[in-house]
Amino acid sequence: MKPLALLATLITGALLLYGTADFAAWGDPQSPPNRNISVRYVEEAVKETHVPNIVTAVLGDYRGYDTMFELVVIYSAGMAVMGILRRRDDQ
Amino acid sequence: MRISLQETRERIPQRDTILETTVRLMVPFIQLYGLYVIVHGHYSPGGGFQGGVVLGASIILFALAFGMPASKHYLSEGTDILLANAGALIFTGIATLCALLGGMFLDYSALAKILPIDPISWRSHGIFLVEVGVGMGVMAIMVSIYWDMASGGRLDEGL
Amino acid sequence: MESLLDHIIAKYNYWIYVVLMMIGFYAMIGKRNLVKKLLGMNIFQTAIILFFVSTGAKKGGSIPILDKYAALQGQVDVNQVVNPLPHVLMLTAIVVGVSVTGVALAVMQRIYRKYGTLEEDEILEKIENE
Amino acid sequence: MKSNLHMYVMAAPLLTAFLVNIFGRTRRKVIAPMVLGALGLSSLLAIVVLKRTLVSGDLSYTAGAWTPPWGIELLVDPLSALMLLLIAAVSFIATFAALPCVERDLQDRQHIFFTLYLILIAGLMGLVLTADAFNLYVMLEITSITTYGLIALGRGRAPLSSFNYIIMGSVAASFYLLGVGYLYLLTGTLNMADIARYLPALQGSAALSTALAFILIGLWIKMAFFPLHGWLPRAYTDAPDGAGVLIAPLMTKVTIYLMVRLMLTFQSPEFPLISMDVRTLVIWAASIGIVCASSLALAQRNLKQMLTYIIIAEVGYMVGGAWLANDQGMTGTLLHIVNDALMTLCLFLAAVAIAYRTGSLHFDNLKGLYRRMPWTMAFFTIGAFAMIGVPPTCGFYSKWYLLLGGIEAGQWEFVVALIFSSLVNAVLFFRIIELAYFGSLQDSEHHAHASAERHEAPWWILSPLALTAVLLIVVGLSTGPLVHNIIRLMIPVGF
Repeated sequence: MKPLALLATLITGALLLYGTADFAAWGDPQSPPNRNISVRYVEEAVKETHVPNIVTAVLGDYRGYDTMFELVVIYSAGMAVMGILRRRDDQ
Repeated sequence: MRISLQETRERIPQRDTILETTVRLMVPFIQLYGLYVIVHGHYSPGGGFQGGVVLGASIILFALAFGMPASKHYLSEGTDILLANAGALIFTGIATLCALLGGMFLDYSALAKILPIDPISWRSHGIFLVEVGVGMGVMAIMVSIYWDMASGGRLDEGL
Repeated sequence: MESLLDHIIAKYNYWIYVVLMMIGFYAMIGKRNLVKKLLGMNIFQTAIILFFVSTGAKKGGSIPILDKYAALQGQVDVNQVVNPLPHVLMLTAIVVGVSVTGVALAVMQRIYRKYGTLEEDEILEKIENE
Repeated sequence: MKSNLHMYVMAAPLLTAFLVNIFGRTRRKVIAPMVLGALGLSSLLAIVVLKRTLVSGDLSYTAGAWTPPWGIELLVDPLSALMLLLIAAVSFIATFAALPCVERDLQDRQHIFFTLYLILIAGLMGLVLTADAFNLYVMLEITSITTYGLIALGRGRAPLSSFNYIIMGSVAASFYLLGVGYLYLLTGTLNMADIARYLPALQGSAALSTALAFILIGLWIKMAFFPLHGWLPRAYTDAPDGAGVLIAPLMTKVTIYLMVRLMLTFQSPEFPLISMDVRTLVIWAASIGIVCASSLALAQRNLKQMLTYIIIAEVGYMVGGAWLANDQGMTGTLLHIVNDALMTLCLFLAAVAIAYRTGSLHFDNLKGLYRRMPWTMAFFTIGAFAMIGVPPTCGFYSKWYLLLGGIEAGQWEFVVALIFSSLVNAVLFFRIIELAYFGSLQDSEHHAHASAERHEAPWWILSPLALTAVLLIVVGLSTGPLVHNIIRLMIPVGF
């Protein structure tokens, strides 16, 4: 079991490192994630939402749908914990 | 697990003046800071999740120092669950309300039909309302998870 | 050799995250203790958060909180502000990680109450003897 | 065209989940009407949504009214509308059976169960609607967390099964997220259609292959594709009966739909995602998976556990069919997603009905069931025939498309695996039918006498079972319109 797990880990790690070869160097302002859709967030978010904190603007509005389900995730976790632990049948 | 818990209780005296006084002093300030983090999320790092966790931490600290029954006196179990549900309902309710008012889902500018201010300002206010809901929900769920974990679901005493 | 070293230095953030990821992943699938598995899961998630946040970095960039009036007049230099999107995504991922950890801890508490141990082999042995 | 209807389909169970939690805590009686009302409403709306998309075409929708690459896009086309209707209808039918089971098993936690249950349904609906790669991850986690919770509510070794599922589910979601992160680094966008636009330029890049590999492996773990299926049988067997009837028919099928959706989005003439060597590998894995899972099903002595292995074999059918990369195979896969959800629902409902009356699903316990529960066993037989693939039921038609696709692509190992699995299914189910029909005749005298009494399952479980059994035949007979009016629209020409 353990050698197999080690092998799987090494393969996964090697595959992930192999993939990084095509990426831009760290901190490059011209890399695709920094120059594609995020530019509009930085330039327009304040005009479009009147919120100077861009992270809040994107979290609450542009990607508010994600945030809504994020709250639902933590809510379901709380309910699941409640359901799992509050039982009287098998003490 | 029960045995170790009892041992701990025998070793540490039930009440500790220094601890209780410190916590009593700290809790209001922590809560004030939590509220600040929620409402000031538009202008500084922060927002509903972060502020909600800080608020939850204040009540958890209270429960650690004074025991679980005292913390349940402070924030009852029913209120806690109501807060969690209300927080989630505020967010999803606003989202659905936007759709019902003729906008798209979560399109805060549609709320201008209720209170006619300009749609872009409504986006800012919509984010704020939603963050308040998030803060309430996260605080209540954090406290509830702590209660359940600490007492093994019995909610009597625990840590 | 030199090119490999250059490669590592230019992209050291990826190497750090991959090493962390491997530690976590090995703990998740290789360890037989449930607590260690859960710890591995947390390390794995932290590695992913590091990875995402590092993608948003810009050399010389400042925090993505702008001066409102300057921004309304369009006086924002994109290269001076780090990319906000990965931070938003990772806020979501952190919350998801916390939630999964909470559920896993609750499940573990039930397992411990029922079997009195958190070693997977011992639990399976007890189940077979039932 | 602007329409919010599909959002209401999803919002109805989501909002009701919180209301059930508030009001159901003190008054148990309000839970059933609230849950059934919400799911009934969303089923009705889903029918309207499907009709509208067929009349007026696809609808691209963004939450928050932002233009697509910046906001989160939701896509309503005939396929996702069909899946929406499938989820709403299956959950509506399953709820009837879940109500009495939950009332018996989890008296004091009914409101928590149904909160999680409704959020799970909303999450599944969100999964089929979304066209955003990161939103898909969030939805995947919603369905996962609620499923962990629902499974851990069960008895016996359920917490351990749930924990194993948590570990495997987290690996799956993390792999998917890593893949999305790599795609984001390469393209700088998270919208699936937008990503697809950048892909042809990135052809042959190491990072792109890594990203796609991790996304696919993540989804394969989640859908229990053969070598990665270890968590599924125990998790589904140990789940409380009320949760099993919802999770078993829907979870794996929705994940397969996601894989198909990603394949259809990323595939283009300039970017042949389904390259020859990977394709052969996947089809071989699917064929081996089908054969192994069917053989493992033969070794089981518990009805529910046997059904879980059949689910794994069916996953092999659909993954293999999708990767055949021809018209017939893809049609068969999409049709089989619908059919398999209904067949699994029918068989699980029958299993729940039997467990409700007899308490155990071990094969020894099934003897003489035809006399004790004639209606239940009659509907079970229809479900079994569908699973084997006997003509008037729907299982036959999708298998037929899959077989044609396999022959057309020249993938004979897949064809052989399909036929082998059908034969094994026949053996499996006829063994049960024989036990249930003739079993008590060989039994000792007093036992036969006691078990000869008729003791049918309660109406709440029997009527959804009857409805599903009828649906199996109705869907089977309307395969033609289903394929020509909905499924064919989705498959690009010359796929």
